[in-house]
Amino acid sequence: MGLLEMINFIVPSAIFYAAPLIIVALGGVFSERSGVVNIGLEGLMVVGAFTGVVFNLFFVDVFGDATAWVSLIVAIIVGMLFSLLLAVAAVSFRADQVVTGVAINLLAVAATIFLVKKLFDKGQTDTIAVNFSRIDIGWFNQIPIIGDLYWTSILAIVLAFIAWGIIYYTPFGLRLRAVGEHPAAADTMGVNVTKMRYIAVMISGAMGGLGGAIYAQSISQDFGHATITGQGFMALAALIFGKWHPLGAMGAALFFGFAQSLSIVGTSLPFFSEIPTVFLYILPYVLTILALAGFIGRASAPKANGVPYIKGNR
Amino acid sequence: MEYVIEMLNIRKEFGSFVANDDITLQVKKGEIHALLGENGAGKSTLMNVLFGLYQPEGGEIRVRGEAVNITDPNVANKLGIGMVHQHFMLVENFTVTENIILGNEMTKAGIVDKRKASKRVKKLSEQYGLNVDPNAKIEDISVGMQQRVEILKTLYRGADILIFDEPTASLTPQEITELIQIMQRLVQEGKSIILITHKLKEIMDVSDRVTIIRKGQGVGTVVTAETNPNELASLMVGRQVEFKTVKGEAFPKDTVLLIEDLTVADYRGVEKVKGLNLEVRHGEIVGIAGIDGNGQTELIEAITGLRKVKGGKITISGKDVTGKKPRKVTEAGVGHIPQDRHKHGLVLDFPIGHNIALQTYYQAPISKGGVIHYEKIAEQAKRIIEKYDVRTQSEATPARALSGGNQQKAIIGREVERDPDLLIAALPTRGLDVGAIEFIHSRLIEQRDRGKAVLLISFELDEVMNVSDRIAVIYDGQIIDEVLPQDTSEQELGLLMAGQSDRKTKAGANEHV
Amino acid sequence: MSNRTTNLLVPVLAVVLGLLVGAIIMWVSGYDAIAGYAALWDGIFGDLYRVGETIRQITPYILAGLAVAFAFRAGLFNIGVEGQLIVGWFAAAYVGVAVELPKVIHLPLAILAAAAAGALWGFIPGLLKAKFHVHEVIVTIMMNYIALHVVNALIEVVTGGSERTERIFPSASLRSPFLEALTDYSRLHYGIIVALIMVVVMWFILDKTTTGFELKSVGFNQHASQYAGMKVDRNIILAMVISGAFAGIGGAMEALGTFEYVSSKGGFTGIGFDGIAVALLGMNTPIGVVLGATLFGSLKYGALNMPNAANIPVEIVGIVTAIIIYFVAASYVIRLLIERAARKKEAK
Amino acid sequence: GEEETPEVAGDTGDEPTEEEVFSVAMVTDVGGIDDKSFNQSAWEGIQRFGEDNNLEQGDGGFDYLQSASDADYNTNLNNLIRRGFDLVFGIGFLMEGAVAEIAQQQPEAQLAIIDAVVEEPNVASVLFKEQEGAFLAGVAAALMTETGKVGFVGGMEIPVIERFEAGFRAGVEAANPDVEVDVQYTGAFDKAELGKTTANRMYSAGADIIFHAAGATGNGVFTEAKERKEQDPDANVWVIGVDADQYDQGAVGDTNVTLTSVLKRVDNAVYDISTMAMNGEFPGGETIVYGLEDEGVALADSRGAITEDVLAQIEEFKQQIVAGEITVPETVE
Ligand SMILES: Nc1ncnc2c1ncn2[C@@H]1O[C@H](COP(=O)(O)OP(=O)(O)OP(=O)(O)O)[C@@H](O)[C@H]1O
Ligand SMILES: Nc1ncnc2c1ncn2[C@@H]1O[C@H](COP(=O)(O)OP(=O)(O)OP(=O)(O)O)[C@@H](O)[C@H]1O
Ligand SMILES: [Mg+2]
Ligand SMILES: [Mg+2]
Repeated sequence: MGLLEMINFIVPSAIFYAAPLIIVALGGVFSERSGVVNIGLEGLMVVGAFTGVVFNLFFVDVFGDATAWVSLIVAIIVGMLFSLLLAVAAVSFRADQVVTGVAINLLAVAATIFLVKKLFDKGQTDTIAVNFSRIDIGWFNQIPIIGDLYWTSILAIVLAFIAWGIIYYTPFGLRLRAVGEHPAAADTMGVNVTKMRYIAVMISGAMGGLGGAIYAQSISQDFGHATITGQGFMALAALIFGKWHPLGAMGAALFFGFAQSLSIVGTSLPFFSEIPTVFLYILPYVLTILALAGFIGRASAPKANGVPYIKGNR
Repeated sequence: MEYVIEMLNIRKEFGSFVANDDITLQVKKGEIHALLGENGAGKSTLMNVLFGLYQPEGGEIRVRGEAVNITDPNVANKLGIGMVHQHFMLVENFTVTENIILGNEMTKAGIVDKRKASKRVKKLSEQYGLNVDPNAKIEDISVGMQQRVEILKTLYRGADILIFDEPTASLTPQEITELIQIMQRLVQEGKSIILITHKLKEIMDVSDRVTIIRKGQGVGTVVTAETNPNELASLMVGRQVEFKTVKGEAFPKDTVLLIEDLTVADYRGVEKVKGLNLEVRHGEIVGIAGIDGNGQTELIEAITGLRKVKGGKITISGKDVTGKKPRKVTEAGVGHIPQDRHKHGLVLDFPIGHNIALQTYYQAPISKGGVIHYEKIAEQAKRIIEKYDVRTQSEATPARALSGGNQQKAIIGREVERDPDLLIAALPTRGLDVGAIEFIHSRLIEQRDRGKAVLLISFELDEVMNVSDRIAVIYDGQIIDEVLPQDTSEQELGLLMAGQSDRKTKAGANEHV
Repeated sequence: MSNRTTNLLVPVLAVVLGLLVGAIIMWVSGYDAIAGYAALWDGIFGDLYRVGETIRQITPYILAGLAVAFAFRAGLFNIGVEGQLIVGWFAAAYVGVAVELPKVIHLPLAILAAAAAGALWGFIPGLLKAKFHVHEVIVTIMMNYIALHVVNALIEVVTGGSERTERIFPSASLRSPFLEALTDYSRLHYGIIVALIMVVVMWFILDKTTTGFELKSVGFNQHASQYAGMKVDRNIILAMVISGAFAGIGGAMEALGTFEYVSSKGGFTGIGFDGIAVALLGMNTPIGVVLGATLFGSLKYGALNMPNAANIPVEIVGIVTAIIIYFVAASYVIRLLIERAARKKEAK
Repeated sequence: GEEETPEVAGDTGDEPTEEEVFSVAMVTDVGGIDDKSFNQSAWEGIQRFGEDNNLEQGDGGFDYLQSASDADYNTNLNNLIRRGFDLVFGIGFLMEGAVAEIAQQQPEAQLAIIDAVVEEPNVASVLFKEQEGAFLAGVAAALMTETGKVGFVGGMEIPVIERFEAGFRAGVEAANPDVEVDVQYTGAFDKAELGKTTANRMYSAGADIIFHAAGATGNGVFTEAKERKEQDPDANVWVIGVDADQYDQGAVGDTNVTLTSVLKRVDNAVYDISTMAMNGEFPGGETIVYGLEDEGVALADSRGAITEDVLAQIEEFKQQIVAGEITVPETVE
């Protein structure tokens, strides 16, 4: 592979790999910016992937080619409802948010696989018939490098910029950040901390569901225990790596994607093909650590992140 | 009805503990009404009730004659009640404007209209002569400025009843005078003010009437013009008291602390201490007078090893401790009462007993061969709590649950009991009641009389004047002058602190060592 | 009602609630809940074999729980227990097969190797946190994947291309014919004793040593700790190292007890992640961890008997476990309920 | 044999199985009985055996247990033996240790293991010559490729998968030495995205047929091929499935990207062993290797994707292997 082909290959596949991570990480940004730690992203993704695939399988006759898109909407809704579990515990019940997140993850896997067994009576679903695939517009595909894109990738990037706009330029965003930094202050200013945190967590639910559904319908094309295996945690990493900033999270996810693709292209490079494959397997993770230690440095979380807000308590 | 605020027979409980017990407070329109009481008397609680942060268990609240039920700060805001909290309610990484408009933002096409907002903030701040920069980040502006932002927040919401909870506790003299002017202007504009402060002088200066509470109970209300500081003090504690720091002559001996043209940068890398020289001797209290932000913080942190030294030399009793780790410095015989008791002074989630052991936990008798003996910690804690009259249920109570005054007493006890050659006390009486202040001052003097050296950093002129034997004026990272309290007036000192020193030219050259 | 009784009641109620919800789900989806729980109970306590296996299952959970809890007490969130456990597993197994020595040397050596490997895996994030302020959560997540691939590669190297090492020499094994005979050929091994010793070790470090005092202090307030002359960086690294060592020993339990070998892993064992739940169930205290691990391990193991004896998918137990953890996390509500109930009583 | 129903130590009080019926059960690894792979295939074999001997699913008939983790194998094997099944299969090399251990503890029990060898008198070991099936796949690929470039996507680098690789390479070599084989392992069986990106790389680099032996990672290979097919219906991209017939996974509208699949007839093996055991000829202590010869491995119906003449040539190679004229290597040298 020549250099140009390599770039031509790496860039799109990096974006492709990153898309679900970006979206899920964005959800995390909202939740944690409001002060609710979200370890449950993995679980939310699982629920989204499950919903997407199952809905797709059952309603493909109804919606035809649009099925994949409709499934996304359904996954968003289900993800939101599921995230209510986290919201209620973390906001209303003053629960330890990390524990709750862990519980969410366990519950998501157990419940979805259980349902799959009920619905299909086997451990994984059939393969979906209608899925997302590359954009198919003549002129578009001619564009070098990015030509080889997916609507879902574009959606992810657009969402990142929208999230950025919302968080930094709207009243909602201002209040969101205030609630995550200094809830008492926001409270005395008449901002409803509870409401803000509920909304934020449910956004993360929606995004988690969306990301999971996109992953399942564009990559695995079925759902089982092997479908979502750690992507949610990679999204969590992306959100911290990106310093709780929407565009930062996007950048981090793209970085993962880049590293991942590089490790795959690697084999076709003279230098890489010499060294044992294990070094290629771990390349993405090592690169991430080096990047963090090297030039990214300290990431400072929202001050009130993980702290339940109790009126009149300092 | 002439009263804008009436709090009648208010009762507030925290679990079994009664913080407010049948307290009545009536505020007239256009007056400055002072609220006085010892630490933990229940002032903040009462105000938090008025502001809707706490719901009272009993009593009635009337605003402009109307009986009201203030369920949360929103309601208070709508009723025109604004509160300047003791611990500022500001989002550190927001701009002034963002903090002020938060909650009722003005928008253009769904986007926050920052330009318009900051214009309005600017206008408002000019109207009341607050001159704050609407676009500055909170973390970059001085405590005084932050407080003005708090005031602006209330004004922006059209409050005409303002509550100030210990507004002067963390201000420099200049800032205090300015604040007082601001309050007076506010009253002229027809606003009413409730002022919590421990400084009787301020009460005498600005307030029209004073309501005193003692241990959660209302003692009564007096007209300021018809009373005097001593009467107020006695009402506050419930017995005849005379708060006057008695202090004999000092007999300085050989040098303990010697600082030679020390240079220190702050966390941004900006030089804050610029070739500073200072000497503190056995048996004397040296007060560092200066306006906040002239390098005091960096100076202390450099001495105690909490911050890197860029240049110069620090020696303690002849031992070079420049750039040494905090523990080395401590063991060289330094005690440190830190400026920020919640950040450096205490592990708030630790029992107060552990906090008292924070400097000695690793030494015998508490620790032997890496094994720690908590019963020893408890013994020590009980002793110090007793001796320094720290008001707490037990040594096992989390530090967080103590009132600031008592938290401070615990820290003083911890540091003084180690009997260090040099005791550094940074703003040791911030936020404390007169009784506690007097107590702490006499501890410092006691140390001096026992031949120890004391370095006192304070923004409060009278504290510096009363307690120090020698005053070093710090300005722009240098000691620009040294004066003796007895032959200097507060005015002169104030001018020096502002950097207006006739002897300033000599400042660089005062190598008195 | 006294605080102690409440503290005891909360988890109990959480468990009851969890089982209740589980029953409802089974009932709704047409399973016989009674039979299901009978099978679960049977799967845990049914006979000596199962009791033995249950304890065997609890063992690694205790250590994973200790690892997470210990880091938490020092203010660190170690999601990397999974990876630390995997490298520990390999290290122990490798020492177990590489040499044959007298048991008194071989077994301790293998366990130490595991502890060292886990400690190393914890040291890296600790160092990065202390020196470069890199968030430990990301680094530990990355270290998990690295552990997985590196161990798989190492297995291939040391076995010359196989996916699984030989059985370890008996001299390195934690198995004991006595315990197996006692429990009707279960794989119960002496690991449980090792685990309980580690529980004591953690308790001792945290509550009896000067270091423990420092670790807790740093966990609460780094500024004050620095003011008090503690070496914050050193404590952070130390906390991660000790945490990793616990996790590594957890791996040794699998390598020297349950399996007696290590094989290439297609994915994570899950023990490390479950350790988070165990630790937090146990409120990050040593004793709490034992209880949390017991609950978690028993349910996990007993679950196997539900499809076996009652034809109910194991996932039901996963759901129940999740709900229990959820309610423990949200103990605040449960406390409220308890206190309400208590007041009502007093009123009467 | 059938007359001695196993006296299992600590037999739980399940009702004893009737003398004449022969009951059989299996333990799956974490994949489960529908992994579109050997677990599924094994379960099909057991079900067929059940039907042919009119057994019910459940005690005294046929049944399975799925494992949630590697630690569960022992327990599941034990549970089935306790329930009185006459023959219990452990499916997959991962169960080697567990089967060996249980076999020693329960000398009366009859066990069998797939894909591994356990030298115990009461265990029948079953191996497959994956390389022979893969060899034919290699032949098919070499003869069908238009670009002269084919790919192999592996999961983890473990012997079973390496046998597939070795066979595939050999097959290509034998059929057309000029055809280039692009081999890449993904290091995982559960990372579809890696499978997809790898396939993308290979197709982009000019390969037109990819053989995957990577479990769920292989889903990604299919996804990539299908996408390219959707984008342009006459794109020449093919996938060769593994273990079971993966034709259904390759469906794109009314076309299909599945060239064929390398079948591993675990079902046949399981059926065989069960029958032998039922007739009292349980091959305890023996290792039985299934290859092309005895339908243990085979190519799936290509449904017209492979041309007649190519099929003919494949058949020839098959005969040569069966006749022992060609011995397919198990490892890549
Ligand atoms: N949220 C709370 N929970 C429990 N006790 C509380 C709470 N808030 C206040 N208290 C207790 O009520 C008493 C009164 O506290 P308050 O803050 O009103 O005193 P204060 O007069 O403001 O003291 P200071 O002069 O130091 O500010 C104190 O003993 C304090 O410990
Ligand atoms: N959660 C809590 N539990 C117990 N007491 C509390 C709690 N929160 C606040 N307090 C007490 O409420 C009172 C008001 O808090 P605050 O921080 O104003 O104390 P303070 O005495 O004013 O200290 P300072 O003057 O240093 O600010 C203090 O006595 C504090 O100890
Ligand atoms: Mg107060
Ligand atoms: Mg106070």
